[in-house]
Amino acid sequence: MAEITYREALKRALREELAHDPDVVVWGEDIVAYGGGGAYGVTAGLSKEFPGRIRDTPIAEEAIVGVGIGAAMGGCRPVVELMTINFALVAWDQIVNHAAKQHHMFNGKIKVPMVMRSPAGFGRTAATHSQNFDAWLSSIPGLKVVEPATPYDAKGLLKSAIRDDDPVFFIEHLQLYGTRGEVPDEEYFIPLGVSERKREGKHLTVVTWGRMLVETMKAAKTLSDEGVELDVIDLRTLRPMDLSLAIESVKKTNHAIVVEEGWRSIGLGAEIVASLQEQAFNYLDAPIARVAGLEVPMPYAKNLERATLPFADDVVMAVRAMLANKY
Amino acid sequence: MAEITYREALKRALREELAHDPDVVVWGEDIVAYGGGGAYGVTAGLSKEFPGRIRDTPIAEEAIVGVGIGAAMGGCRPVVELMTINFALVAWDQIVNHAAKQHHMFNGKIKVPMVMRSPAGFGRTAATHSQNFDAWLSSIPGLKVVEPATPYDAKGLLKSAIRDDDPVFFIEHLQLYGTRGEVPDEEYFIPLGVSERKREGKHLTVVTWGRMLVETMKAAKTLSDEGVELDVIDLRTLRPMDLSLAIESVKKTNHAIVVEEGWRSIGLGAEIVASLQEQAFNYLDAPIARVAGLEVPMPYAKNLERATLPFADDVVMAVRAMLANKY
Amino acid sequence: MGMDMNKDELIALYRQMLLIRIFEDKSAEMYAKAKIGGFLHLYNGQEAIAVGALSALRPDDDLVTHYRDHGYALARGLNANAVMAELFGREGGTTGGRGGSMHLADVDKHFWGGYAIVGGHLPLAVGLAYANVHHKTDRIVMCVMGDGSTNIGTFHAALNWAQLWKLPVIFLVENNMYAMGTAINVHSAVIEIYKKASAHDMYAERVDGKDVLAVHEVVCRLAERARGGEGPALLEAVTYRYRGHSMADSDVQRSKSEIAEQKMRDPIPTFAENVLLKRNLLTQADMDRIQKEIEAEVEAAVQFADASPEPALNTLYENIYAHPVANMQSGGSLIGPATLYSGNGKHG
Amino acid sequence: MGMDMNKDELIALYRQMLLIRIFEDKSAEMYAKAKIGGFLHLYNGQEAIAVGALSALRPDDDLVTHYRDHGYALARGLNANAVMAELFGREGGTTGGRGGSMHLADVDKHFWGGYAIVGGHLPLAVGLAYANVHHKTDRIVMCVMGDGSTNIGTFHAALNWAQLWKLPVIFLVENNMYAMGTAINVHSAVIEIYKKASAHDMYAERVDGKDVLAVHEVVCRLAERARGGEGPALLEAVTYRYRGHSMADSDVQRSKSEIAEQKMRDPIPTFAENVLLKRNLLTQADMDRIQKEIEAEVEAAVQFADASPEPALNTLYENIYAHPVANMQSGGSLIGPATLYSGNGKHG
Ligand SMILES: Cc1ncc(C[n+]2csc(CCOP(=O)(O)OP(=O)(O)O)c2C)c(N)n1
Ligand SMILES: Cc1ncc(C[n+]2csc(CCOP(=O)(O)OP(=O)(O)O)c2C)c(N)n1
Ligand SMILES: [Mg+2]
Ligand SMILES: [Mg+2]
Repeated sequence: MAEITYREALKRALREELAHDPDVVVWGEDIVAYGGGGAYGVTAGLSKEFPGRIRDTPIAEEAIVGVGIGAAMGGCRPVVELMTINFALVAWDQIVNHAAKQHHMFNGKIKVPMVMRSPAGFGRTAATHSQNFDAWLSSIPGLKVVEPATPYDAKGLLKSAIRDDDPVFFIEHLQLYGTRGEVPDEEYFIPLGVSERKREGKHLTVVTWGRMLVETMKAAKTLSDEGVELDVIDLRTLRPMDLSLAIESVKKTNHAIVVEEGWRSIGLGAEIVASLQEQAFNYLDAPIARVAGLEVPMPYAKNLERATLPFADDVVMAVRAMLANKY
Repeated sequence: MAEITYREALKRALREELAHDPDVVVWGEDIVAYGGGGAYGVTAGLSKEFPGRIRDTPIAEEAIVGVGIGAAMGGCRPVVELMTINFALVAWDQIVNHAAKQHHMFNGKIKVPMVMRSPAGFGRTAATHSQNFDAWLSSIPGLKVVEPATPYDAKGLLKSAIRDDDPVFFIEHLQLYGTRGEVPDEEYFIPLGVSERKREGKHLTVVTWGRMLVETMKAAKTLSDEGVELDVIDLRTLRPMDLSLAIESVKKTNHAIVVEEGWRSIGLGAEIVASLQEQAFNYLDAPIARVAGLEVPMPYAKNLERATLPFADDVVMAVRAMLANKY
Repeated sequence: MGMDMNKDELIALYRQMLLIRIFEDKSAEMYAKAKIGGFLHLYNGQEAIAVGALSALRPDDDLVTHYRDHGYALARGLNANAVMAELFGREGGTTGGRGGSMHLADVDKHFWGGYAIVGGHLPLAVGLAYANVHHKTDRIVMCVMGDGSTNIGTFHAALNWAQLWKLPVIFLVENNMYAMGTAINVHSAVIEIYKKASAHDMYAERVDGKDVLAVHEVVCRLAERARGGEGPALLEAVTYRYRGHSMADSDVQRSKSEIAEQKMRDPIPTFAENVLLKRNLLTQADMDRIQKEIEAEVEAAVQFADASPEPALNTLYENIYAHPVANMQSGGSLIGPATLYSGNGKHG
Repeated sequence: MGMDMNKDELIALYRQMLLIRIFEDKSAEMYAKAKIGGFLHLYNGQEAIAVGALSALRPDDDLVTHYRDHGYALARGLNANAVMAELFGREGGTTGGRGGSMHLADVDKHFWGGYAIVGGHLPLAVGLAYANVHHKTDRIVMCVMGDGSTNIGTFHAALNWAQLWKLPVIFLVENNMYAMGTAINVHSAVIEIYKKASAHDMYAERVDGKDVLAVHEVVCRLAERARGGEGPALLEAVTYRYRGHSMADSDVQRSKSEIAEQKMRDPIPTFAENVLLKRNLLTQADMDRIQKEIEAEVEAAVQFADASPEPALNTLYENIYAHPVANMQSGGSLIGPATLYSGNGKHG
């Protein structure tokens, strides 16, 4: 089994699905010509392998998503790329009022088997270009939302997302594209809606996803040296959200922290806290804590950006504080 | 003190502020000609009183909000009406990436003193026309969000919102326009960011806002007959959110329910639950519960619409269940 | 086609226009009786456009419209019973009562729905056209909207894309000179809507939307163009609506004299007189009989709708996703609120 | 103006263009040294547009641009020190390091900022123009964007509104024939961008964006029009950028020969030869001296930027709102997370 990047894992998923189903088409800004294929290189080279099926589009996200919806209604399986998730806001009406509503509003007669792929996250690109929106997307009835943290999950989940008959928003992360992990050569799928325990431990449960899994795993190593063993649950799919492992874990550890990159208030973390206290109230020895991004329009300056975002050390500090009974 | 409608209270606030400050302008779709002024009549007649300052716009919410932002940057105080909150999605990028970011991203040099008014809620208008979005709006750094439940609060808060130097999203509710309440003739303001206890009780705390306050007050009456006294906290402003009264109340009642109309998952309720368990963990005798809307694209059929939405009876049932220790 | 339509075809146009008119009047009545809720946008006065346009298309050409969609539904051959039942919000409706007046649809008849977000359906129509090309069919797409929908971003974004990819779409703008209560010169810098196509190098025409044969004829030509791979077109049909924007509209903004003047040249009697009677295709007696038949059909639709049951409450969670999602009650969590409290899930 | 500019004014144009060119080359160098992060969109090749356009405006006319904004900042007279410090993300930057390269601004100089969401700033420019009219000033607004920004919804929504309300805005499209790596014929059905104004009945022109005097001259005319109440205009300036879209762009998509050909007619030496040298306004020695002076100015800017401190961490929560919000730490709740755990607020 070879170690490949998250970026390469995504490309392999696209390649396999393009080969598998002639109705799969891939559209987006600068995914063909620019730099050989994509602002972040995910589609590099694919346009040569699948002529006509990978296409550059105008910069008009409302149309990229909307034309994708129409093509999906008409029997294609479009995978549309939004260059970064920030630009999804331009298409917000299409995502919320069209993609997600069609199937129910038309009583099951219209299907929208479309995937919207887009990187979230940061990289010194300031306030309008450093956002997440995982919480908003994950609260939309009719939409599914996926955010893989590893190359293995990225490939298996993207393949499932493309075969899914519902609209799926597939969140990638700018800082994960270059990360490496083992990915088998054989075809495999990871079902949507199933969380995974990424580390076994008995002292404290961390529920997380995306880039923050990587930071949490780093924190877990540091803490392990101090004798603290984290039980780490990676949600992987954000809607529908599978909290079964998390609840089971909290019943074992009696302590939980949710770790997310996005703004703290009304984030996914809030939902997870609310659900866990509903489901495991009598097992909790401490209030569930949240490690999250500060609620600031992201500044460009390096030190301010760093201060705004959560990293492994923030997880470590929060775990220490909780176990030291500082609340 | 006269009893007037919520609609009339809003209009009086607009009239007073238009008279007070020549930089206040009011723009929106169909707020001048249609039906004498506005799809829901809030601006009726104002265009005659303030010629040229109330204007009908094209149907292009991205421009309504965006042109409003520019005018606010240039020293006007635009109050823009989005005919319903559902159409705010078309302007989502302008709200999130422009209105809310300007002040911080340009280091305090640009101000956006604009109010976006819009009704949320339902009325047999099906999936794309029956939404709330209070949770999303309230998670945006740089934006303020207000949602009054009574005519008195509506007038006092709208006046404060118009004088505020930040962008304010002012959520009204379709089902509240016709409700009546006492409003003094003298000028008054209600500060943003201050919650209010709308009913004193000792058995259980309900945290709510907007239409659900009205339903909660009905429920409180029913429950009072059964000997259960609700302590009802009306948030009024959703960002910044003042949870001080709610926390104080929970410490007294040891039981709390959050009541909201919108979708349950990742709603404002989730944040309130998460914050309350953080702040009052040791005072809670039961998990905090949520009464919320079902996560379904709103159906048109009367019975399905009714089933999707929370009303007073849902609050009554939830309170009874919690106090009967059914969890 | 057009002038070479035969007698039956011409009478069919008349029947359809009359069906729409009578259906709409009945809908207004049912709204007043609170049998219909929410918004109800009626098509009175604009009948010649839907009927003329759809008679020029193949039944398997795809149709997407805005919320003022009753005329298109009926002209596309949807059963009046199902349409009325949808307005009533009943199980027997075109979408089982989920969508209501603004979201009529029948995918089997290639009517992909009415849409209620102004401009929101235009990109969808472009995508459907792409799917037709992708699947190597020669089906084209017709996308209908109002004059007020031509100022919003999706209008131009969709037109640019359709022209760029040379997709077979006809964008049909029903210019009734008002967007709700806002007159066209107050909402659009250009009031001859067809000129907006020039920003995209798109072929465009303007037609008298009160003349059913003129609409039929131009749509025949544009359909042939699109089907032949020559790309999209914009068609502006100039018209007028007789009633307010929706049943909620007091219609104080349009002058009584303007409305009266517009009603002078009503598309239905005009067609009857200038074509059917003049060419002796029908007699006045025939027309009276047709009127009666249609009234009966519409009355039957009301009976059907009223007898149709409300959707079953336990179907509420159906079709949110294409396949059942394990344990998902509230949609957000695999552990539903119902595990906390029995009840309908609104509390927990 | 234009041809009747005096010697000093003409030399100023040259100086500004050269300052931009040298500043951009230095920025590229600093990016390579990781002194600058994120995206860096350079203006090399397009200098004649910013310089020609701003020289035709009054210093109190309002300016709004897209993210490719260094040229406009310098041409508007922002201090090179502050601009470079902003690229470095330092306290001494134009916005204290908050905005970076894409969001330069100086409100005192009526430069309302660079904007990084394609098309997002167009409605803002229209609103600023409204404010000018509302306050009875005769200031006009210039709104700058690229060719790729003319397909998104806000472009047309903004143009329609500006024309409808006859607001004093000049929409200046820098057509460098590419949107990132996508050639204009791949992203737009119409490649002569100025023609898009016709959908809004807006006055439009096209100009050679490599000819600083031609740009100056046409902007003089359009500004006079707008200031005189004749409404907005669209100006397309045809140009070419020498470097990749941003420093992250490998630029494999444009052919070497195309780039080389475009560089043959460089706006800066062309202006120097055809105007300054030909009219004997400068000698080659003068030009060498100017070059040295500017190099020193840019070098000083780097020194300034490097010496400028990082923004203080405790200013992070400043200016989220116009006035302090009581106890608001995380922004969402009056009861901040810091009450739970001391620390920087990311956990709690
Ligand atoms: C994005 C959006 N904004 C506003 C509305 C409210 N609205 C519904 S119909 C309408 C007027 C549309 O007029 P036009 O396009 O001319 O169509 P007509 O009703 O005249 O057929 C408006 C403003 C909406 N549905 N969607
Ligand atoms: C809404 C949106 N979509 C996509 C992007 C990413 N993006 C930034 S610049 C750009 C190309 C713009 O090209 P053009 O308008 O021609 O300007 P140029 O860079 O050539 O000056 C793209 C796609 C963005 N910033 N905003
Ligand atoms: Mg109209
Ligand atoms: Mg360009």
